Amino acid sequence: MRHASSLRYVIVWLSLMGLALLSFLLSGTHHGAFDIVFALVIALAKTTLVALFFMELIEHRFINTMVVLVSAGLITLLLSLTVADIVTRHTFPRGPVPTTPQAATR
Amino acid sequence: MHEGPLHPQFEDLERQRDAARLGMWAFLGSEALLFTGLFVLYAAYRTLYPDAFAAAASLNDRALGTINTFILLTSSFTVALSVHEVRLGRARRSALLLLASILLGFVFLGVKLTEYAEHFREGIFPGPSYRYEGLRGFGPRIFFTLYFLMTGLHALHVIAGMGMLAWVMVGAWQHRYSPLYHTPLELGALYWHLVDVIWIFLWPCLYLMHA
Amino acid sequence: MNETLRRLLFLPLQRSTVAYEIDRLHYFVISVTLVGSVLVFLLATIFTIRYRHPPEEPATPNVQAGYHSPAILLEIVILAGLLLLFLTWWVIGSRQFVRLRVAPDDALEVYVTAKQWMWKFAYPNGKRAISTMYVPARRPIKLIMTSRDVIHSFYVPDFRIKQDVVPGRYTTVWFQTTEPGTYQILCAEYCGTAHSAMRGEVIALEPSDYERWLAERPFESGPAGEAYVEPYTPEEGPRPQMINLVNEGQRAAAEHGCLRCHSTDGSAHIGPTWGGLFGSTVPLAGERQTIADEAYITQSMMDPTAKIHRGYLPVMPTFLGRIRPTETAAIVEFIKSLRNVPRQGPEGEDPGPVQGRITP
Amino acid sequence: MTSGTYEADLVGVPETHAPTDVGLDYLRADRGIRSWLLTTDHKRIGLMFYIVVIFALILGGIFALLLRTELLTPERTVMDAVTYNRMFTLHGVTMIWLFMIPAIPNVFGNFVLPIMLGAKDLAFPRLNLASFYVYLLGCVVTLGAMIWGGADTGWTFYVPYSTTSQSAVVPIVLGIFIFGISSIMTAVNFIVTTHTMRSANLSWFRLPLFVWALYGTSVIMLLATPVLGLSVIVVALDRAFQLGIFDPALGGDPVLFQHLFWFYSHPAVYIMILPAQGVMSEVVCTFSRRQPASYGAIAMSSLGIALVGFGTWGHHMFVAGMSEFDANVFGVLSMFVAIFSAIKVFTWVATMHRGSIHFNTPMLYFFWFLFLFVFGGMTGVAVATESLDVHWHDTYFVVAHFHFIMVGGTLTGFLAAVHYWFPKMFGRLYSERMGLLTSFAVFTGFVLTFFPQFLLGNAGMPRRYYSYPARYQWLNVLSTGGAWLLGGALVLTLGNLLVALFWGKRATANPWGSRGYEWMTPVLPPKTNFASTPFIGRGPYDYDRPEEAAHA
Ligand code: HEA
Ligand code: HEA
Ligand code: HEC
Ligand code: CUA
Ligand SMILES: [Cu+2]
Repeated sequence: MRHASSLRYVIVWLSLMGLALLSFLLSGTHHGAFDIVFALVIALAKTTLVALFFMELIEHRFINTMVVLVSAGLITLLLSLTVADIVTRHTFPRGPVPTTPQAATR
Repeated sequence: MHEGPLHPQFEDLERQRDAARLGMWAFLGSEALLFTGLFVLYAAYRTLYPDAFAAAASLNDRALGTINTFILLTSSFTVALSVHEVRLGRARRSALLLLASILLGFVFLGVKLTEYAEHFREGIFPGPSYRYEGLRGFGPRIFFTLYFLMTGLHALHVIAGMGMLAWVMVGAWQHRYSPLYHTPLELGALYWHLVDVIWIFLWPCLYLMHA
Repeated sequence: MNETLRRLLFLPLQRSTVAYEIDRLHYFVISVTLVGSVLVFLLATIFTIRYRHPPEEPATPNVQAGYHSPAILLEIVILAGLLLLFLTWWVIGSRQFVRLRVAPDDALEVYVTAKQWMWKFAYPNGKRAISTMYVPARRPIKLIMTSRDVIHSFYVPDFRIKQDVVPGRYTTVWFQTTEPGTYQILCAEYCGTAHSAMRGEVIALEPSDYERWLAERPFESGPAGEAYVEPYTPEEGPRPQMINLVNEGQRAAAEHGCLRCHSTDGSAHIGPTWGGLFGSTVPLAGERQTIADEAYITQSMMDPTAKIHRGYLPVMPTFLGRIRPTETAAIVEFIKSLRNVPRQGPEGEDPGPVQGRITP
Repeated sequence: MTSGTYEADLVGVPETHAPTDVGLDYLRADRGIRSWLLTTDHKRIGLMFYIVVIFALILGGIFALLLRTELLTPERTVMDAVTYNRMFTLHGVTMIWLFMIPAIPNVFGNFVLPIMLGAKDLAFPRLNLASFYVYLLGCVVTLGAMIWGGADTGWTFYVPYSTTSQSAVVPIVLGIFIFGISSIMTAVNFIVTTHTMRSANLSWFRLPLFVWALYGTSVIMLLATPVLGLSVIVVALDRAFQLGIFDPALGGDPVLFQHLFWFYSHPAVYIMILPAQGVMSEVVCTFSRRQPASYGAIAMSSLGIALVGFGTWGHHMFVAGMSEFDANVFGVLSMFVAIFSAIKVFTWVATMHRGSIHFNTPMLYFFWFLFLFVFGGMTGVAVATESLDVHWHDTYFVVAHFHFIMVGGTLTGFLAAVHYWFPKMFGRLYSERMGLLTSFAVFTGFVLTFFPQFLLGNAGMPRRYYSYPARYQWLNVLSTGGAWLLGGALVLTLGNLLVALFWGKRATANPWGSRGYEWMTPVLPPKTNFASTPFIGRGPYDYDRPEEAAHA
């Protein structure tokens, strides 16, 4: 297996730094709900770069990519269904603060 | 140029290397799910206390967080280069690059510690000891408990990663690895990149999405 | 038909408006389960007999592989049918579920507080009750529930309703009884030592009786409201009988031997006196303290060593499983009624244990 | 076709080779206690797991019998409430983490997986040994905690009870964390082995079905276990430092813990059933002397269960205060995951069609499995029906559901495996008559124990109840009687096997006339399984080939 020149790593590194800078700058100004979207999209882009080039998924056997895809799918599942519960719960006022033994000793 | 040991259960070196890589990837998947537990708590509580979380995130120093991001990205880069170098047969250079990565790891931890120290000085502690007057209520307290859990667990991984890199650095320096055999170095690098990737997500969650 | 199936399956009475409907789905699902598993088992048995290995043949005969496509087709059809069946259950079940969760607008609201190990009820007019909830029959009732400590679950088998009661937030459940009667409440989420003793009752009264009950003096200002005490057992059938809770508590305390160790007049004894106990601040072993509220008193009966009154020996036996939940509530009411009895220690403090009588 | 062709297919495998080719068998290859304790031989590690796992089963069984004895009468019978509550927690923890999760994968998976792949060992033999010791450490920690006083939270550790309970919760959850590490190690090893250690020519679709089941199991172990580890560690930290992450008094949401816990624990139930299903696939093909009716269907539904199973955790939380929306999503996904199990069941039954059925003990266990798993599974679908679960949740109906699957399914699968691979593991034959008899007794005891619990649940008796209203008594008495019978039957089963272990008839290499790869090794496989890497030229269920040919 012969490898690309070190130039490739430099390019990836520079793009990563660029993306990080972009993310930082974007966070200085506010875009409402898009704050989160921008931040996450950029984070995903960076992850893809790291995984493909630094971690060399692009050259490894496909099964390694498969591990990443399955994990990512499960992470999304766990995050989305848990958050969905909170978002769609009946909006009762939060209850009175209970007096658990723990709280009592504080 | 040596090819590394072939363990008796394997038929050839290529399979042995594939096995090691896949094993590492599987382990990384497992690690990712470990962190996901905390990310789920973060996401859920952020949904419950959106404003408090945003306000609490502003208490983190965005500049320091960003510097740390640059540091980790760069250390990932040097680690990737070191794998590249060993493949070109320049093991000493590879070892030096690893040394650079480890040093960057120390810098990262140092920055993290100053941040912790600053927080403690202000009274921002995890759990019930939280007593920062500027921001009270449930939300900020949960935010910072999660902040310490997430960055703490991440720091543990940074330390573990540095240990691994140090191990392979010694190996590289002693020419234990060759272009044909450098699996341990590759695995150490993979682990370090995972540490980087996790930080890539911690950083926006804990620093950027602020009020 | 309904009645036969209900008895066959050991289901409780159907005493809420939704119970019958849910049971119908229950019959459907359970009969498919039974028939399905028996069919599968029978089929396997038939194959075993039909295709038994003939003893005279070699152990591993040459069995041909080929499968006829009709068989595969059949399997696909059966599977599709099964999925359709499951999805039908889901559709019916989830619609019923949403109905169970969303109370009608005109429902009467009762506030429920759960704590280890008792149920407390509060009515919009300020009236309160412990362990026994009175409601008008045939009217939708919405319970707005929260917990003071850990998670509990409000469960009335006769109504087919259950809802976890979570600390820190409100959950709701609703029901509408079909006729007056007494229905058991069980705690269905494990909540500690006396989880299984955390029972109570719903008493559905004729609306007119309910109005009368509601108009009586609110529970906490007087000695006590009136309560129906006998625990409900279906074999006995309802035996409505109104008893004064405080008197019942006194009787129960005597019967279970509490008064061998506890005085009611504020004087010293083996255990702390009950005079003036309720609402007082109790010093606990280990430099802690607590307020003597219903929860503390209940806990003292069920798990006496959990919190030890400072200066006393931990000799009180647990009464968990020995006193009925309604008696628990009655004893609590009895102790409450003694809240103004002066204590005979210095400065009206707790007089401390009697000396020289360590073992009861 | 001549037998010569097939001889070439299985180079290095057949018994016709002189023993010197392959060395001594694995039991005799090395001697001395060190050669066992420090072995990296997957077969020996499997046996070490075997011993510990059986002790765990007996311990959990003793707890169960004590529980049942207490439930003979509505109030106190032999123990007080505090003890009872600790007892069911210990029973659950022991049965799940000490016994069931490692039982089939780590004992039988370890033993036969490399052989089935034509490999000399697992990809990481030392990791395998480490997995055993980590598991042992977990046992020591948990058992220590039990002696310490045990926890009284139930195996589910729901907060805020678990963060406030006065019992030894921390050491128990620490033990569980350690078990988690062991699980992950095994999972990595199995996944990598299946991918990279297959002998040349052994394509994915020639893998024995047991391997597919283990593969699915490993995927779940790998990706679900860390979430459990995290949630129990948070509980432990919470207790140690009062972090209050889930503490409602500090604004926390206890239901979130349930999400995390069940994200592991629902998939974990498939960790428990998939290997048993794998065993059943082997058993039914061997004893019907028949190819599986559809190999692809069984193999793919193992993966289907593993993946879709991740999306159904919320069905444990219908009444927990979760939103209706989530309840509906989890409800429908539960319906889909059930279909994969149905596919397997139908395929097994179809496999028997036109087979040549031998009625040995493993096959009898397959029969019990078929009935109990289908019934238990269908009651799973019943409790996944949201409105019905409202009545059933946390009643004995649920207890009956999961014992039907875990005892009637997994334990039965374990027992089938115990008998099926007994000749291969120990080179002896057990008494078939006693095997069949004890199997009948196990089934009778089982049904008597757990069928009444369905009715108890219908009648509304909640679980984790130390005392119960008197109207439930007679069903409880039945159940307790059944439990004693079941316990006795299991002791007899064990006795039969122990007798066989020492005095049983010597077995031949392939007493069942199976075509599975593992049966092509000598009576007792040699230490490295094969002299040289075998070339596997046929499928594991090729019963349509002449005996001599397949056997070489
Ligand atoms: C090995 C363990 C195991 C397995 C495999 C399963 C399998 C399933 N389980 Fe079970 N379950 C548990 C162990 C298991 N469960 C445990 C331990 C608990 C309690 C946890 C606790 O609270 O302590 C529990 C609780 C539990 C609940 C929560 C109940 C409650 O607390 O209120 C639910 C709800 O949906 C559920 C559903 C299911 C479903 C849909 C399946 C499905 O996967 C079943 C699929 C199988 C089939 C469907 C059978 C095959 C069908 C056929 C062949 C068709 C038959 C033919 C005809 C009908 C014609 N389970
Ligand atoms: C693998 C899982 C498993 C197994 C096998 C069992 C087996 C049994 N269980 Fe268990 N049970 C659980 C998992 C399991 N259970 C779980 C998870 C819970 C929930 C806990 C909680 O609420 O937190 C539970 C709860 C539970 C309860 C409810 C307690 C309550 O809610 O109050 C009851 C009550 O009857 C019960 C009874 C039994 C009985 C009688 C057996 C019998 O089948 C036991 C019979 C076994 C023996 C007596 C051992 C003898 C064995 C041998 C001699 C070895 C043989 C070996 C070979 C042949 C190789 N169990
Ligand atoms: C063997 C003697 C004995 C008997 C019988 C007994 N108790 Fe007690 N009880 C004690 C002692 C001693 C204490 C103080 C130590 C402690 O807190 O456990 C106590 C404490 C209490 C307390 C807490 C009061 C406080 O000031 O802390 C309550 C309430 C209580 N008991 C109720 C009961 C009830 C109700 C019964 C009967 C059903 C009963 N006790 C029977 C000995 C007894
Ligand atoms: Cu309250 Cu169980
Ligand atoms: Cu489940």
